[in-house]
Amino acid sequence: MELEATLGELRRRGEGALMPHVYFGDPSPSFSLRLLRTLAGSGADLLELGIPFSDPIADGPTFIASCERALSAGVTPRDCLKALAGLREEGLRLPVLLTAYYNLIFSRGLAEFCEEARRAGAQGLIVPDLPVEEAGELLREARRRGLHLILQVTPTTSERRLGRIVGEASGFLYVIGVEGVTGAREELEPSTLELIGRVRRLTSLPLLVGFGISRPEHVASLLRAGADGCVVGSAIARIYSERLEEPESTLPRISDFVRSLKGATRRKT
Amino acid sequence: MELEATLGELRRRGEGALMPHVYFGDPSPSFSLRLLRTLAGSGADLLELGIPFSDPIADGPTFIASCERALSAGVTPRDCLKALAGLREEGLRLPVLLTAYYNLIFSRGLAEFCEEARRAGAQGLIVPDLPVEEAGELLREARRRGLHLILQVTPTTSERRLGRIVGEASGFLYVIGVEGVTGAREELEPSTLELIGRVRRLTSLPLLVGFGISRPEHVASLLRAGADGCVVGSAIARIYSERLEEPESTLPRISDFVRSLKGATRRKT
Amino acid sequence: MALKGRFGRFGGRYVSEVLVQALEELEEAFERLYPSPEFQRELGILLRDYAGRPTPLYHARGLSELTGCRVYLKREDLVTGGSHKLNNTLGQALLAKRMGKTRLITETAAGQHGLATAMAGNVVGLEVEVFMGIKDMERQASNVKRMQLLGAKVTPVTTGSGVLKDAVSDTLREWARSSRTTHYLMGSTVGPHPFPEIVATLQSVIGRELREQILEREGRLPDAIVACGSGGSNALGAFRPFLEDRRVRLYFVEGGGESLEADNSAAAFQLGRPGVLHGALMQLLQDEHGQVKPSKTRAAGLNYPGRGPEISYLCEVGRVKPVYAFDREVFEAVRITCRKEGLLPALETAHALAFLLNHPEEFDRGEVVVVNFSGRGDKDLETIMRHLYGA
Amino acid sequence: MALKGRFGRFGGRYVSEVLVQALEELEEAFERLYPSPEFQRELGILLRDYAGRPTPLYHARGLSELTGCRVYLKREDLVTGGSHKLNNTLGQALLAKRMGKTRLITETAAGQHGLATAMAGNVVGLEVEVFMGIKDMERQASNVKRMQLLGAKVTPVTTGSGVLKDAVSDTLREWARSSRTTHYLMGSTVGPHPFPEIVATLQSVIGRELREQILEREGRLPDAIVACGSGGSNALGAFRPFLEDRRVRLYFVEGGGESLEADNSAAAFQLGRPGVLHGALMQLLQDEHGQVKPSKTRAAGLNYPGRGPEISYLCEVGRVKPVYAFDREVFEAVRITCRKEGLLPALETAHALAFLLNHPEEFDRGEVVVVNFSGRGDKDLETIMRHLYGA
Ligand SMILES: Cc1ncc(COP(=O)(O)O)c(C=O)c1O
Ligand SMILES: Cc1ncc(COP(=O)(O)O)c(C=O)c1O
Repeated sequence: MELEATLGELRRRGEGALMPHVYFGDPSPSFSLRLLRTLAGSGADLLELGIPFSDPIADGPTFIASCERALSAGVTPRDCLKALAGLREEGLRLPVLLTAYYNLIFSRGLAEFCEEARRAGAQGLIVPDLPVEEAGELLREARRRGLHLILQVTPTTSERRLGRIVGEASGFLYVIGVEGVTGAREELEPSTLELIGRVRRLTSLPLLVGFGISRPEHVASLLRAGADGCVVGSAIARIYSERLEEPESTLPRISDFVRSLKGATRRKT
Repeated sequence: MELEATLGELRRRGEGALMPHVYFGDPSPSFSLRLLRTLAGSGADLLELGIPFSDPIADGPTFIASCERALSAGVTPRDCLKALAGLREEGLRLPVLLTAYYNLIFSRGLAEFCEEARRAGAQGLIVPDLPVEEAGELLREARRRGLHLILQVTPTTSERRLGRIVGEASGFLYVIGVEGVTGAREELEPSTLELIGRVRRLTSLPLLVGFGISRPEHVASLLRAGADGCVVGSAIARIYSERLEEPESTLPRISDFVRSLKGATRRKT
Repeated sequence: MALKGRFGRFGGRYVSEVLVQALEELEEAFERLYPSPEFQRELGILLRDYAGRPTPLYHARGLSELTGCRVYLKREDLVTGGSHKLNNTLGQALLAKRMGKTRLITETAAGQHGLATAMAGNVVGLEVEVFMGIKDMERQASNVKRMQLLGAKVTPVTTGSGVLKDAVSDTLREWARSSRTTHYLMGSTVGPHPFPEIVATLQSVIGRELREQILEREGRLPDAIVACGSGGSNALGAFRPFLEDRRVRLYFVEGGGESLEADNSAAAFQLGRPGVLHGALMQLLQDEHGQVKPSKTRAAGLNYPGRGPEISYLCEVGRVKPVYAFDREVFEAVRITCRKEGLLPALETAHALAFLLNHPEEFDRGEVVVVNFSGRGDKDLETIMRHLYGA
Repeated sequence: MALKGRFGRFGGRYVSEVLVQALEELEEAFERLYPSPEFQRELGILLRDYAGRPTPLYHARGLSELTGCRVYLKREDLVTGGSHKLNNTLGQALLAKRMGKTRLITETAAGQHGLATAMAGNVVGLEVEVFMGIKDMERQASNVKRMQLLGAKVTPVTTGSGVLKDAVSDTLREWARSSRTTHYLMGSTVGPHPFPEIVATLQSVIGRELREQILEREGRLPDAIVACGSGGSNALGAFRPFLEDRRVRLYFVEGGGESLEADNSAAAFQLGRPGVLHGALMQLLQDEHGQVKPSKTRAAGLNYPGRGPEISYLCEVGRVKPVYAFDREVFEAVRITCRKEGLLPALETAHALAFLLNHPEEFDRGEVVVVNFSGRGDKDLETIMRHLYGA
C-alpha cells in the first residue's frame, strides 16, 4: 500500500510496474468494482482510478465515452471515493492513484478533497489539467496528508520546466510519450523513447509512461528504453466497451490482456 | 371614317360617342376580328385597336393578361396593322385609333410607323406612355400623314400642362378620370366629373373619358357632366376572358353590353 | 448631355400622363432640397453612422497576385444591408419625407434594394411596400424574410415572367394610383427623369471616396475601374467622378448569362438596341418588333433588359467600355475570391471580378485596377453552394 | 490583477502539460510582436481596409425615443463577416503567421468566430479547421456553408451535448496533437493565459474608437455601456478603455434562457460559481460536484457555461454589473430594433438591447447609453422568423 515501497520493490526485482487506468462507474459502479478486482488479480502493480468528469480535455474518444457513460449512470466523485474505501475494506492492497480533473478538486475544496482521498485509501492524485505552475497549493495540501501529486512530462516540456517538474515531483513521474490525448495507439512513437532518455538523465524518480500503450511489445520496449513502468487505460476500456450490454463477459479477456502486459514487464533484460 | 366628322356629327345629334377598346390578338387574331365586327355592329362609334405590348405599364390586370395572351399567340404589330387593313377592305367605316406603347413605334421608326398606320386605315394614334413633352416628333410625323395623336389628361395634370396639352391636341382629348391604370371599376370617382369640368372650360375639343367605365350609368353621368363620349375597354375583355376556351360564345353578351352602353349615350339630356 | 433629363439621346420621361406631375414635383424637390446644407448634413450623418461610410478601399493581395495588377476593392459590401443600395435609399427616403410623402414603394430583384428601402423607411419613418417578381422571391427567399422582419410589405408580382422588369412595371402602376402620398423609390439609374439623375448623384459618394482613397494610397488615379451593373447605379456611382479623367479606363460588366445566344443572356450592350422601357430611352433587349425581351442571368440584380440612360450614353460615346461575364465565369470568380480574399461577393459583384480575372489582355502588369465590390453574397449562398458543390 | 495571467483570483493556465510550451511561446510572441510598429501597421491596415474599421457610432433615434435615453449603437455588425469577431481573428492570424505556424484551428458556436477565422486565414494564408458542435451546425447552417465556401474544414463535434463547450474541448485536444505547427485561434476572452489577454487586447479597438467617438459627439463620456456576452470578448473590447472611469456604468448581459430555473439558462453569474474549465478559473455553471453544466439559450454565441476570467473578476469586484435577458425578451428586442432602426441584430446582440428596453429603472431619462451592437442577425434569420411568425 506504500507507493514508493511498491515501486522500490519492483525496481529491486528488475521488474516494470503496470498501472491500469479505469474511469470509475463506466458503465456502472458494480462493473467497475469487478473490473478493479480483476485488474488487481491479474498482475497490476498499481491502479489509477479516474473520477469521471464532464469535460475531460486530456482524454481521447475512448475515455470521453467512458466519462459520459459514467456520468449518465449518475456517478459522483463521492461514489468513487466510497468505492475505493470499500475495496480497501475488502483487502485491496495495491497503491491507488486517484485521477481527477482540477475542477472536481477545486469545487470540493483542495484540503477537503485531499483529506477525503487519503481517508478513502488513495496514495496519490493525478490531475490531468494541472501543470506545475498551477499546482502549488494542491502540492502543499496533498503532501501535508502524505499524498503524492503525480506530475506529468511530455515531449513538448522544455528543459527549464522539466527541471522544475522534477524538483516538485514525488512518487513517480507520469511520462506522456505522445503529443495528444489518451487513447490506444498501434505503434509507439520514437518521441516516447527519446523523452524517457531525456528525463532519465535528470532524475532517479520512477518513470511511468502512459498514453497510447496497447500491446506487450510496447511495454517491453519502453522498459528497455529506461522506463520504470507503464500506464494502460484506453486499451482496457476498449475491450469492455465493445460489449456494453454485458461488460462482465469481457473480464476474462481483460484479465488475459493485463497478464500479458504484466508478463512483458518481467521480460526486462 | 373621318374622326372629326364622326365626333362632330354625334355632337350635333346630342349623342355621346362610344369607343370600345380591344387588344388585338387576344386570345387569337381570328377572335379579335369577330369581336371588332361585333363591336362595330352593336353601336360603337369609334374603335380603339390596341397593339399588344410586352410591358403595358398604363394597363391594369385585365389588359395585362390580354397583352400576354396576344403575345403568346405570336401576334406582332404588323399583324395588327394587317388586320385593320383587312377590316377596312371588308368595309369597316368607323374611325379607328391605334394604341401602341411608344417602343413599338420607336422601334419601327416614327415616320414608318405613321405611314403604315395611315395606309392600314387608322385615323389616329394613342400612345399611353408618351406625355406631351416627349411627343414633339411623333406629333409632327403623325400630322404630316393626317393622323391624330391623341393626348391624355388626368386628375394630376397641372393647369400649366393642361394648357400645353390642349394646345397640341387634335381629334379629341382622352380624359383619364382616375389616378391609376386601366381596368373596370364599379363606381365613377368624383374626380372624374371634376376633371371634365376643368378641361371643358379650356377647350371645345371633344372629350372622351376612359379608364374604369363598366356600366351604362357611368356613361350617362359622364355625358351629363360634359363629356363627349366614353372609352370602354377592360369591361369588354373581362367578359370574354371568362370563357377563353370558347370566347366566341360570349359575343352575344358583349353585343348586348355594348348596345346598353350605346343606349346610355343617347339618353343625354 | 444637352437636354435636361437626357444623356445624349438617352433618357427622357416616357410615362403615363398621370405620373408627369409627380415627376415634376420630384425634380423640383430634389433640385431645391438636395444641395441645401441641412439635407447634406442629415444625409451625411446617416451615411456615416447608419450606412457605415466611408467604405474602405482594400488592397486585395490574393487577387493582385493572380492578375499581376494592383487590385483594389471598393468595399460597398460593408454598407449596412450588404450592398451599395442604401446610399441611394437613404437619400431618397429623406427626400420623400421632406416632400411630405408617407409611404415608399419600390421594386426589387436580388432583394438588396428592397431591403435597403425597408431600412431607410424605418430610419426616416415611412411605410414601405416592395414589389418583387414571384420568381425572384423564391430565388432570394432570405432577403424576403429580412424585408418582412423590417416590417415592409412584400407584394409578389405575377405578371410577365415574374422578374424584375415586371416588378418595375407593377410599381409604376401602383405609383400611378398613389403618387400624391407615395414616393417611388427607384432602385437604380433607370426610369423616367429625374430618377437616373437622382440615383447617380446619390451613388456618386462611392466614386468621390474612391478618388480620395486611391490618391492617398497610390498618389495617382487608377488605370481602370471595373463595375458590374444592369441599371448602372453602382457603376455610375464609381465612375462619375472620373468621367473627365480620360485616362482612367472604365469597364461596365453586364450579365452574359449562359451564352450570348438569344434568350440566354442579359447582355443588352451586346444583344440590344436603343428602346423605351419604364419611362426612358435606353439600351434595351428587344425583339425585332420592339417587344421587350426577358433577360437571363443567374444574378437576380443584373436580370433587367435595360441599361440606364446615362450608362447607355457613356457606352455609346465610348467613354465606358461595355463588357460581360458568363455565369460559369462568375461562379468561378466567387470561388476564387472566397479562397484568396476570404470575401464572399454577391453574384452581381462577381461579374466584375470575373471580367478582371478572365481578361488579362485588358490589363497590363502592375496597373492599378479598382473593382467596385458592390455587395456581399450572403443572399446568394444557396445558389452558389448548389452550383459549386451540387448540394 | 496581481499575477500575470490572473485577474484577481480568476484566470490561470489549467491545461495538459503538453500545451504549456505552446502557451508560453504564444505569450512570448504576443508580447514581443504585438507592440512592434510593423505588426501594428499591418494589423491597422487590415482592420481599416479589410475589416472596415472604425465602425460607426450610430445615434439610434427610434430606440432613444422608446427608452428616453440617448441611445448609441457601436456598429460592430458592420465589420466584415457581420460581427466583432474579426477584430480578434485578424490579429491572432497575423501573430500565428509570424510565429511560423501553418494552420489555424478553432471552435465556433454561432459560426461568427469560425467565419472570421476562415476569413483571417485566407487573408494571411493559413489553413483553417473549425470544430463545431453538431447541434450548432444544424442551428447555424448558413454559417457552416459560408465557412466551407471560404475553404475552411468544418469538423463536427459529437462529444458531450454537441455544443460550444464540447467544441472547445475537442479543439484543445486537437491542439495537444498539433501545437508545433498549429495555432489555436481562441474566439473569446476565455481559455488559458495568454488567450484572455490577447483577445481582450485585440478587441479593445472597439472601446478606443467608442471613447473618441462619444467624446466628439457628446463632449463627455457615456453614462452607461451595455454589452452582451458569454466569454466576454465584445464586452471587454468595449469596456476596457473605460475601466478607470468609475462613473461610466458597465452592464454585462448574459443569456437568461427561458427562465432562471435549473438547466434552462446560460446565466452563469446568476447560477454559477467559480470553477475551472478549458484552462482557466472563471465563473462557471456547474453542479454541486463540480461537473460542468450545459448552458441553455437560443443564442448559440452565448451558449457557454463559463464567463471569461477578466469579466468574472470585474463582476466580482463590482466594476461591471452582470445582468441577463430572457429568450422571449430577446426576440421582442429583435422585432423592435428591426422596426425602429431597420437593423437586424444577432440574437446575442439582442440581449443587450433587450436589457436596455426592459430595465428603465437602470437608466435615467436623458442618459447617454451605448449598446455594443456586436453583430448582425442574418445568421439567425430562420430562428427569428420561426419564433416571431411561427414559420
Ligand atoms: C450587389 C449588387 N450589385 C449590383 C447590382 C446591380 O444594380 P446597379 O446596376 O444599379 O448597380 C445589384 C442589384 O440588385 C446588386 O444587388
Ligand atoms: C454577434 C455576437 N455577439 C456576441 C457573442 C458572444 O461572444 P463574446 O462574449 O466573446 O463577445 C458572439 C459569439 O458568437 C456573437 O456572435
